Amino acid sequence: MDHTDDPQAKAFYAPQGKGGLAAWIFSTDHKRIGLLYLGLILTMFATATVLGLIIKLKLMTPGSTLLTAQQYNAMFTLHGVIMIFLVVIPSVPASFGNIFLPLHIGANDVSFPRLNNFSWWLYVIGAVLAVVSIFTGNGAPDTGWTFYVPFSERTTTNVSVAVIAVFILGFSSILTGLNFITTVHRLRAPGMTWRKLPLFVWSLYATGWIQVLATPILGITALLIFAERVLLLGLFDPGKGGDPLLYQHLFWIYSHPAVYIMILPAMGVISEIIPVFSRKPIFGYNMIAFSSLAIAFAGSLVWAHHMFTSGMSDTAVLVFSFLTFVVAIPSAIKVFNWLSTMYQGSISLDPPLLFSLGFIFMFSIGGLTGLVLGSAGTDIHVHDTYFVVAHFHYVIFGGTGLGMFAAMHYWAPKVFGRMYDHGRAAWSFWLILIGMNVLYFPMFIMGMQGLPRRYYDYLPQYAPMQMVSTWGSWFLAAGLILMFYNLYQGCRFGPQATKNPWGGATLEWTLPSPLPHEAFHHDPEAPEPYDYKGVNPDG
Amino acid sequence: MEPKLVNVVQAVDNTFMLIFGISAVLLLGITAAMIWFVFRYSRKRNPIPATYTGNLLAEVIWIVVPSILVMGMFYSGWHSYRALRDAPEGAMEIKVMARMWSWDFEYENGKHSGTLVVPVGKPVKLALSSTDVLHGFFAPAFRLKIDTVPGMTTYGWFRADKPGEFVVFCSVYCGLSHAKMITAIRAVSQEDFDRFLAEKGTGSKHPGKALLDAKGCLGCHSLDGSAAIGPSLKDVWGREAVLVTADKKEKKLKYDAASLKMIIMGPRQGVVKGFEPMMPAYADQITADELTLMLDFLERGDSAADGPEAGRAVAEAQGCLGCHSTDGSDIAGPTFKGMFRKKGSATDGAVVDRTYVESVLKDPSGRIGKPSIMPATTGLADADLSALLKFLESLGTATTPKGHDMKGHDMTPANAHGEQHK
Amino acid sequence: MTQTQTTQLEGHGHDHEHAPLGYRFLTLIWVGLMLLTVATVAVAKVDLGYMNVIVALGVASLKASLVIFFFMHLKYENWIIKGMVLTAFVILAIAIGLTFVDVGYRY
Amino acid sequence: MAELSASAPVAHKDYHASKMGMWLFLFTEILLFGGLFLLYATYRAKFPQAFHEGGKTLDVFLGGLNTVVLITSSLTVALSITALRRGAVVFCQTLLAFTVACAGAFMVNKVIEWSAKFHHGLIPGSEHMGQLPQGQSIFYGLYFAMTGLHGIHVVIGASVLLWVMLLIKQGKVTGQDYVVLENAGLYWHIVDLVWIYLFPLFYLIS
Ligand code: HEA
Ligand code: HEA
Ligand code: HEC
Ligand code: CUA
Ligand SMILES: [Cu+2]
Repeated sequence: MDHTDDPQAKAFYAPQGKGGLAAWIFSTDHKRIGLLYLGLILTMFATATVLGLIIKLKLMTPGSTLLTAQQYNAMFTLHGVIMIFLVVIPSVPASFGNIFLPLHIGANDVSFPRLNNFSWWLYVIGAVLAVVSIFTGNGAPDTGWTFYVPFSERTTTNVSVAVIAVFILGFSSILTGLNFITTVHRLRAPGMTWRKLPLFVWSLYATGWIQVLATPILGITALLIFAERVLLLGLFDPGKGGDPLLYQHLFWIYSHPAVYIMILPAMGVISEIIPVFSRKPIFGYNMIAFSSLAIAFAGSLVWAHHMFTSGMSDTAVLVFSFLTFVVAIPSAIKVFNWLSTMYQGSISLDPPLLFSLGFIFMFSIGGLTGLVLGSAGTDIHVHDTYFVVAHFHYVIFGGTGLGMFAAMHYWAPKVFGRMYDHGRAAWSFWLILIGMNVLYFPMFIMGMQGLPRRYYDYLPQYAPMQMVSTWGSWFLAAGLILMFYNLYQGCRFGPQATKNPWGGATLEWTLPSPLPHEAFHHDPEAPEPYDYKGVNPDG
Repeated sequence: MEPKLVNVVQAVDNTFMLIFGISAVLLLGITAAMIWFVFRYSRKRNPIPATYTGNLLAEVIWIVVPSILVMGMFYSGWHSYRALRDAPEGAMEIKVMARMWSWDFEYENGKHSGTLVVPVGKPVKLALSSTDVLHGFFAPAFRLKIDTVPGMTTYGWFRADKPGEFVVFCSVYCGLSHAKMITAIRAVSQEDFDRFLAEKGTGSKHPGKALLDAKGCLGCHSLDGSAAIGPSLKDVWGREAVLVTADKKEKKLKYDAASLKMIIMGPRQGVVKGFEPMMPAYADQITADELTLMLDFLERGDSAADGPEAGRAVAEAQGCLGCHSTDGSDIAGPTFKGMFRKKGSATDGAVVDRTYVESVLKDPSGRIGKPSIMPATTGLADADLSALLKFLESLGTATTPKGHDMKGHDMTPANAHGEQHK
Repeated sequence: MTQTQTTQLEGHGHDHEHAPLGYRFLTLIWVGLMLLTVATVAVAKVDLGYMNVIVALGVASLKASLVIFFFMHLKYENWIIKGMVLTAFVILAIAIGLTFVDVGYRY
Repeated sequence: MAELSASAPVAHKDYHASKMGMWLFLFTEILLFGGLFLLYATYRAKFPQAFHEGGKTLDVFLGGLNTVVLITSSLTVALSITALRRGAVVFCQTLLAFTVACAGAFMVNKVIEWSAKFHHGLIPGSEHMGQLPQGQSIFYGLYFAMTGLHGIHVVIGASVLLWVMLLIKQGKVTGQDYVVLENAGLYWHIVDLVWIYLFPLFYLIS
């Protein structure tokens, strides 16, 4: 042990005893695992955003420029697969969830630390396999992230390896969820009743259930594709009486709930940040907690809204359209409750709040256009067009992405013990916000005008919009680079951060910054997580 | 005479407007509230925050009100969906077959075409399927979209209320040339439609004729000698005509390659006597290669029906050119250029000749000896196969086939149509 | 699910210190499972029309409950685990059920 | 609720947590098979006749025998826990060995069954399968997929039990600390549970 007064030296990430790589990659410490995840997720994010940038560069003008059709098809497939399975699904839970879920409930680790490390390894293996699938066999998969049959059975590209990667990543996600559920049930500190759980924990708990109950369906779907390709089972082969629509059902039974795996933890982050920076108790705690569970449950009832044009029965269209609208209501509750939390608060517009407000704005656009998609008549027109592409970039990037960025700005001082530059953070925020809207809003218009997605070339009438949209991607890139630079610079060289720079009332703010190796030596007193009387931002 | 028909497009657009309207109000409200709160309740202006933790009434309100709103949206959406689904009784039925990466439309009398020709004002019911993977029939102008699923028949219907050409996209990702799987719905008058149907569409395999059709020429010109909006194209070649020039002078003219090119591509020197100056200029809509083919048809008619040109038409109609180029580039399959008599891809090293092609067409993966995405082609008539082989042969040498300057122009159906929608 | 009083010999409780299930009791459950297996094979030989499937699945579910509640101890777990098991099966039932909203109206 | 939160967040073994974790894991297994059951249900609805015909070709005796084997092995696992907790370590080991033997018997039986099918040309992807009437090739496809995946689980379950036997021998799993055995047992019961449904769905529907 080291006896300097430098808090950095006592931090959980500082080398201690056996240092080096092994102390990290075999670590069972939830904080280290969280950081490991964060590092890899951001790497994957950087990779896939660059793919997105190339896609936009290709689409800047019509005609065959820059990429061949085959390259383009592989490009959006990889962009989608990496973003979905390697970035947004693990994003908040695997990184910040791992670090702060135990701390929020007053525990020193998750229930199964070794399993936690194992699930990180599964993530690594999945990521490696995904990369392997690009460079081996007959080239990178070109199916889109949805792997629809029969195309995915017939294409000669390396789909088999990719679906195995997806299978493994699914299990990584399951193990994280399983760990969180058990941790919340078993490791709450004395007095930490369910009604005192921070809403972040509630959202992770709800997410955990989706991970455990929905992801296995993805597992079997991926295995089936593998079996169809390698063992020639023919379960979806129309020639043998198979029904390609059943594949779509199986796929979306997982993949719709998966979008709530993506958004719920981010919503949890927002529910933490808004009250802290408004210094006012969260408005309607019960409703927000309940709506997380409601989204988790109701979210598993609506999958076939991705299939309105697929040729499924009209009755199914009726039922799933109806259920889709039901699922929108808990999200609406959250948005209104966040706003009411700000009402009559005492608001300090620090970077985390800025990103959170950006989240609300972008998520509202994405969510409200989700209603256009949920309505049967209108979805027919915009299904499989850029309207859908715009919708999900708004909810995923504008929602989960900004939520993740908000979390990074909120917790960076706690994790690294240093503070980044607030002015630069604000600049990067505005660049990102403007960039995103210039990039994605034209996609709504092009979608309404009928431009189908996954088109490597398009009719000239769409050229002006595409051009604008491509410009947007550059703004966005600039903003992202500025943000990551600022965070990196701050966490390495910024001024020492205090214990509680924002004045949060949850347990992690009672701990030193940066976080020490062992968080709690005694069971902590369970606080009222949103009672700011007597808790003040220090400094 | 005017039956009260639901206007599907209107119904769908109403739902759009309803949802967009409500959303815009909500979004503006939310954004304005956020900005106002940040300003009004900033720590400077409001150092002491309120401390309440909720308000039941408020929460009930924002559960109930959105619920009502979304139920309205749901109902409206379902209503317009019904309109999209319920084809009127007695709608004309057309079979649609999608394949990688072209469309085939079959009319009630058995005629096939690559663009969908329909009479204006009549409801058309489509029965769609696919030979290989999923595709999607998407006609934005009619808000109509429905997937085509192999082994299953799906339905959709629309009615064109005015003449014109409307683009059709393939909406479901289907591999390499998904983005090129574009065709058109051509809405024409009932008379034109009847004429179109009556033409023995399958009789002629000449691609020039297909082009006349695709470019819309046949909407105004007949091929059977009867005058329509424009003069009949039957036996135009060599015919004498009188042109009325801009300054009302009459000018004699004999139709040959040069004069026809002038008329089709411009600049025009006048109007054929007895007709209105209605024909559009095609300079930027028809390529030189296409013109060559069209002129070839006008010159020689169907007499070339078993030549390489006919073979090209077969290849086009069967969708071969979606995967095999004629210019040496590889799309999904090996290029046709120089394929004939060369060693094929089959593992046994067989040479591409008639029997080989025949067997590949029957069972591509089986014959070639490894899994291939090429679909099997069934029911190809003997004459068509002969034509196809002549076509392949014509591409056999590196030099372009005599008489036609093809310059390796990629004449896939998709390209041909793509051109029209500029 | 909250019925706590049981008839078998061993004691039980909510924590893991409850005594293990007796050999005899477990064997009795096994006998029950065997009898049900014989029954289901026997019934399958009788043609009951569409009822065959229902009977077969009914018997299977009965067997499954025996396994879950006794071999797997669910009966002696606290209500949280019981609730979780119920949730899992409900979700599976929903997935299959809602799929039939499509295929049921198509095939 | 209150009783749960009474447990302190200390690193010592948390029996309840292990068990809860195991159950959660079992749910994922159930839903993994659930996807296949979904396919089974829908295809059966589509091809009732073909499934009927297909079911006729499966050997009820072999299937029934395997049912008996698995249920018995389930019993012996359950008994082994009781034995261990009552201190009868050797008896416990014997029961576990018997269970693993049952797993072996089950797999041998399965191999016999499958090879008989292969013998009849019913090999996935084979020409013969392709020529069967539509629903039937689906039936056999499902049969291979579901019993195959189940077979893999039998092997995994047996391996886990072997591993636990080793732990017992090393004294790492004892009458006081037996949660590993209990969890391994739970896994084995799930394998049994799946078979309880597979048996009637494939063998008894003719
Ligand atoms: C983070 C991920 C995420 C989230 C949260 C959502 C949220 C929603 N999504 Fe989205 N969706 C995707 C990711 C996501 N989606 C992806 C990736 C796809 C495409 C997949 C592919 O094909 O590749 C997709 C596609 C998709 C489709 C299929 C479209 C098609 O292919 O034709 C549909 C159809 O119903 C849909 C609907 C919805 C709805 C109703 C919500 C709702 O949950 C939204 C709820 C939110 C709000 C409603 C806004 C906030 C509330 C207010 C502002 C208050 C006022 C509200 C009311 C009056 C109700 N989504
Ligand atoms: C998390 C999810 C996510 C994110 C963030 C993005 C981000 C982007 N996506 Fe996304 N996209 C998807 C998920 C996502 N996408 C999915 C699921 C699909 C569907 C795939 C399919 O159809 O199968 C899709 C499809 C898709 C398409 C449709 C393709 C088609 O249908 O033909 C397009 C087209 O423009 C596109 C563009 C972009 C762009 C320009 C970005 C930009 O936002 C990128 C901006 C970023 C940069 C320009 C990089 C600069 C930043 C850095 C380099 C960071 C440095 C980092 C560190 C130091 C850590 N994407
Ligand atoms: C979906 C795409 C596709 C379509 C449509 C298609 N082909 Fe092919 N074709 C291929 C591919 C791919 C191969 C090569 C197989 C391989 O090498 O794996 C091929 C191979 C061939 C060969 C053998 C060439 C050789 O080198 O062995 C011939 C001949 C051929 N196609 C003719 C046709 C004809 C004629 C048609 C139309 C009736 C047609 N193809 C339609 C994709 C297609
Ligand atoms: Cu055909 Cu896309
Ligand atoms: Cu969805």
